[in-house]
Amino acid sequence: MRTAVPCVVAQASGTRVQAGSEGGRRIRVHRPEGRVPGFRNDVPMMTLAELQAKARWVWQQTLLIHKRAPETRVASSLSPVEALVCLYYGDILRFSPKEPLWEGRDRLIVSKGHGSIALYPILADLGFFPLSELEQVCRPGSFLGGIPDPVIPGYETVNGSLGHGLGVGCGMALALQRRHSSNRVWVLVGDGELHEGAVWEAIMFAGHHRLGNLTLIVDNNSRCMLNDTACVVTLAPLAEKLKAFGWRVEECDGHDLAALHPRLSAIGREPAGQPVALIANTIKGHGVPSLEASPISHVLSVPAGEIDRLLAGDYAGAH
Amino acid sequence: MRTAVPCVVAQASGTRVQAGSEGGRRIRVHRPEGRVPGFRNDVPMMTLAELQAKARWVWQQTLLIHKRAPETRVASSLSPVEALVCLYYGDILRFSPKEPLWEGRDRLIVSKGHGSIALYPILADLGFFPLSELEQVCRPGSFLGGIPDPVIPGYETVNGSLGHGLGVGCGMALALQRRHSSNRVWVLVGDGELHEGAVWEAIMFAGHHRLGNLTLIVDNNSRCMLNDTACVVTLAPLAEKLKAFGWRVEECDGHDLAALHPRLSAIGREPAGQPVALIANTIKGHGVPSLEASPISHVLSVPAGEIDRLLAGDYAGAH
Amino acid sequence: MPALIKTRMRDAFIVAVTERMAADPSLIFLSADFGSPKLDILAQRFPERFINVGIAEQNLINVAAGLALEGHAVVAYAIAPFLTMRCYEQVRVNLCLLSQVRPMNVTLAGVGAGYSYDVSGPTHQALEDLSIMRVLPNLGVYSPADSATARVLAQQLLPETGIRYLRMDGKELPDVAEAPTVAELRQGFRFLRRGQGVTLVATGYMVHKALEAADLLAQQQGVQAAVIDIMALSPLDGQALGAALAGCPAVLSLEEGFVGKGGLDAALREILWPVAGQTRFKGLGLPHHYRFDIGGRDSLLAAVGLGPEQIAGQAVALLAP
Amino acid sequence: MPALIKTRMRDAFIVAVTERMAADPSLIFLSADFGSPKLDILAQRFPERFINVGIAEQNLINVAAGLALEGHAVVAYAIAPFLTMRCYEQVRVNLCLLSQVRPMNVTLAGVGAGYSYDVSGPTHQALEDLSIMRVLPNLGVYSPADSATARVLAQQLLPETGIRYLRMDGKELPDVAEAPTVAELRQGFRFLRRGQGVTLVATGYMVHKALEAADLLAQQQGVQAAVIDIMALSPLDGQALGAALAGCPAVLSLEEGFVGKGGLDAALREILWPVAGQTRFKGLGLPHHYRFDIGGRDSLLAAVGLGPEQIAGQAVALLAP
Ligand SMILES: Cc1ncc(C[n+]2csc(CCOP(=O)(O)OP(=O)(O)O)c2C)c(N)n1
Ligand SMILES: Cc1ncc(C[n+]2csc(CCOP(=O)(O)OP(=O)(O)O)c2C)c(N)n1
Ligand SMILES: [Mg+2]
Ligand SMILES: [Mg+2]
Repeated sequence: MRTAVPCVVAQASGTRVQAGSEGGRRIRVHRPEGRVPGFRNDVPMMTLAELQAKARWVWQQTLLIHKRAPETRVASSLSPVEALVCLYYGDILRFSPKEPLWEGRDRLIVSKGHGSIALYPILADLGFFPLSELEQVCRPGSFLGGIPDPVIPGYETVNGSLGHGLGVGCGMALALQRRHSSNRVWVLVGDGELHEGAVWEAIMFAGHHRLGNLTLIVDNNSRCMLNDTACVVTLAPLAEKLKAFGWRVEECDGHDLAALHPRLSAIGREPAGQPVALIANTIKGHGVPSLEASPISHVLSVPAGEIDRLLAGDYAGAH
Repeated sequence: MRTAVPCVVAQASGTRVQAGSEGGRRIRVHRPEGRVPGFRNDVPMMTLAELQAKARWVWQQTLLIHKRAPETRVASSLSPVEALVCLYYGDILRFSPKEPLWEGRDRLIVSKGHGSIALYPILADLGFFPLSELEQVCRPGSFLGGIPDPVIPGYETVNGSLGHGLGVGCGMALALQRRHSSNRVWVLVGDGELHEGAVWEAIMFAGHHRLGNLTLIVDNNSRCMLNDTACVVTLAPLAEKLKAFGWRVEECDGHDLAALHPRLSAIGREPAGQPVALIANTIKGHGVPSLEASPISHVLSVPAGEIDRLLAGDYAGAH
Repeated sequence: MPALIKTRMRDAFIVAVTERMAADPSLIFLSADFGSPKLDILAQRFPERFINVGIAEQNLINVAAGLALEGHAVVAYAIAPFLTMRCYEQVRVNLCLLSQVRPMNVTLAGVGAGYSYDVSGPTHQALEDLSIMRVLPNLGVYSPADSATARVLAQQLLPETGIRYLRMDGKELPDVAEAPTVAELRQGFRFLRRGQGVTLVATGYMVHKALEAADLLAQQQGVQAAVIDIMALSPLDGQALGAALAGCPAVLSLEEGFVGKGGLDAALREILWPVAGQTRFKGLGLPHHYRFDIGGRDSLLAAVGLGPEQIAGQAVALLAP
Repeated sequence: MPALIKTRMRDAFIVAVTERMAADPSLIFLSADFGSPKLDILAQRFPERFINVGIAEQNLINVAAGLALEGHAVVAYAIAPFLTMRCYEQVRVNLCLLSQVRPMNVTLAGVGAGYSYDVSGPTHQALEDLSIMRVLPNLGVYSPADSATARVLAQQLLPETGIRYLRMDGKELPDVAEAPTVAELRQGFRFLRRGQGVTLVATGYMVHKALEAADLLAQQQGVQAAVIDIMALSPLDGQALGAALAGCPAVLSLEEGFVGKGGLDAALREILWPVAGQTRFKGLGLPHHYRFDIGGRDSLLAAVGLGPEQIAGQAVALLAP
């Protein structure tokens, strides 16, 4: 069902090793054969290098969208690139581009909606909507706004107001559990978003109900809007907090696909007796020096000239 | 400034040892002489036995109020009796009955307002209002309602809606800190109240700002309205949760004055570098067998006859 | 008139929900740690479909939304002021906004209309809810006057896609009439009494006061007041109501909520505007402040001019030449 | 008319707050992780009195309440829909209710009136706030149309005991007039243009549209429309406004919020009711649903019939015999 993947920006090509391979070791990514009849995200198995190339492409596209639509929150959208690439291309999330609300899908709630513009190129690439739509972001008539909404195929819920996603995800996870579905619910939040009390109500609820089919990915870029989260209202020690609420907690570099992908992939296939949180330690404005350096990167735009220079340069070395 | 203490119910008399004494050892309660000029709660120093007698009196009065006004939440109001008695009679809280909003007072926010009817006899006994008012609870024209409000001398804030007190207390503590006041803010909450996300916003805020002049007393009677908190949405492990938010946590039997008073007293006099929580493990409906036994004690009333029998009997042995 | 047996709306509602749960295995009941003996029966009969989310109204709504997105019909039950105000933005975003894009079936069932929790103080009184819930798009706002209405509302609404708020009284009340018909529910109002001269247009508990006032008017003034029971503020068929009021020289609206703040009186002023020259209108409701004083509900209402005698007096004044 | 320099209300407001902080050492500024360059200046100048409470609107209000009880004047700053709706019950209980008993001084400063965050989608649009904030007792509700008004509102309100909500636009706008006088602020409205035939009564951004519509009416129809700027929905001196509108044959209200839901149009209908026979009235505002479509604010407004031409057309229609 997937459309071909046209490349708006040239992709780097890599040697073919299987996704999830770390260093030289080959780790086969679990393919949930037969788990759900009609598993539809027939993305070809990717090597780590291919995943990295895809991440680079998504990063580039995110910058290009921002160049055309400077209203988009670029720094916020660059930190979760790798997590989203893992989920969609790393054989983790089950989805169906031509039938976005396909019953057999895994549910991804992008609670930090403002910081998920990186998902636009991914959804377009996978065929949820035409790639040409990426040219229209924030333009009149487009459905791709500055903050994504459920009118976009592939988005489950209303985004923009922080702190809602995990509670809604709890309701979904409960429903899936009740009908013994093997589908999972993934919720992506920002670290600052964890200031919201509503999130802790949901964390408590999920822990109590042992929602093992629920995964929280914290895009832990350590900044909220006006400053470092540690300076505003600290979340440290975050892992201890979540554990004290009955969650299993994992933590890793959120930009290192070799570390991130196996974690997400394992979470996605292992049945858990409790909800799982992955703290993905990331950099806000990843790969854009001016953003990485500023505590108020959240509200910064990247000038078109700087984007051009960045796209001409080397992404991996940018930080 | 304090009025004499008339005894509506006969008080047990005890041998004169100083408050805070545990077993045979004599521990002098710290008297904050000169800390604030005009420290006004000139309650005479009490022995542990006197404190116990006072607690018994408050317990009896609470039942008598409930007998007259069955709308009051009696089970909820019996669990914090000893904590309130310690604060008011144990030389811990600074207050001024004739000038309830005296600048030099310590602030007590009774966030679990519904479950603080036990404070009515205390405030009356101390002279905040005439003891005769206790006859009027829930009657037209009285200011003593089923849920106390700040129209009652001695109550700081609006109560009835759960989850507000700690956040308001944070604001007060911040203000006191800013003007280098030695006054403290005490907030009394129910365990179920900790379900509210707003409380966790405040817990996070207090931890971040190291509000050492803020103390949270959790009346941990392990029940909310419909059931045991552990069955509804568990709070365990509560101490770990609070610690992970930067709080110092203490825990003790909330009915054992010999254990409770020294804790509260120490918290009240030791300057802390972080907010302090005391988890007072209590029994909902303490001393009333029918309430103690029922998971829905919250909504139960105690029939007048049972109250009469209880008041004739022995309180200490009731559970 | 039915017998004066007093019942609680929430009981009638919960019994109807229990019946519906037997018929619809998708229906889930959520409570924010709020209950009653009838609810215990429901919970015991359907332990798998009764979930107490704890004292967490925000999460109550969010979990309801998630379940609804997965095809469950959901009832979310709590004390009215907390259900409407503590989680207002959750209702807005995850129910009203989201249900504009994705089909959802959620019934917000709140107990404690107006002053019904009279000894619990202003935090427990629902004085703003009619106004603020009416502001939200894609949300039905229902305000039954009696158990019979609450029951048929439950029967009618629970099977339907949509989001709605049901404002229920906290006290035992007699039924004001036979259960409304489906057609009456659909248009949001019904006549309880036909009359001439003045029409009392009331909602919730004030319907009872309106009936008492109408009795007084008949006995003392010989005025046969018409009484209309507003069962829904949204959707309320303004055209039908306007037509029903056409030619009526005087209309009094009665609500147990702040008056002049976008509730029933505002709805009526809009409906009556075209005939404002011919029809006299006055909105009665609660004055714009909180009350800390204690007293029975009827004495609280009398203190703000909403006793039956006072209502009758207002009607007489409105009719005066 | 002042020059067409465009400024942001929040900047004018924050500059005025900064000045006030210099004069009043009790004034504390709280932000729910929401800022601007002008706020950076304030924060740098008064680091001890600028506190970012994080993305926690409930706690924003509660901390503000605690500080206010201790004698601080407090400004609480956030995005308008979150400031009003995410913590509605906190505002109700700990500000509106509590300040009825204990004196408090808190200014809720919200940015993003109406559609001003046009590309951020409906969660960021403040469409309900005028209606729902007007419902709360003991709360001032201010809706300035320009920076000059926002500035004097700050100067006027910050020293006063009380709780108030200030609804500020998110976009750069020209001033519509010289700053209002204190007397005008106290009565809540002012004439921007005198006229005859039709009066456009607008608030916030719609004041700009009203002025444009009045220009069109003058140019194209020879109608000199009067324009009234509603700066406060509470307190709004209804008697003075009624007197000001007396004899006016047609009144159009204009608000960037849901219409027919207890906002400006409801306030006007109540004020105009006694003269309803003589005065034609129509309330214009946003239709009762959310919008996911993207577009500049003016195109969003035009799409719902609130462009200047459309307003002028409505005025003409209202005047038609
Ligand atoms: C309820 C709510 N409050 C405030 C905002 C404004 N806001 C948008 S993004 C943001 C910062 C988010 O920080 P974080 O959660 O860490 O996300 P990041 O962008 O860093 O991934 C804020 C305060 C909002 N969108 N919703
Ligand atoms: C915001 C809010 N939600 C719900 C309620 C209804 N309610 C009153 S007391 C109570 C149970 C409280 O349990 P807990 O906090 O443990 O206090 P306890 O009475 O056990 O001390 C509930 C749910 C309320 N008062 N406020
Ligand atoms: Mg962040
Ligand atoms: Mg408890």
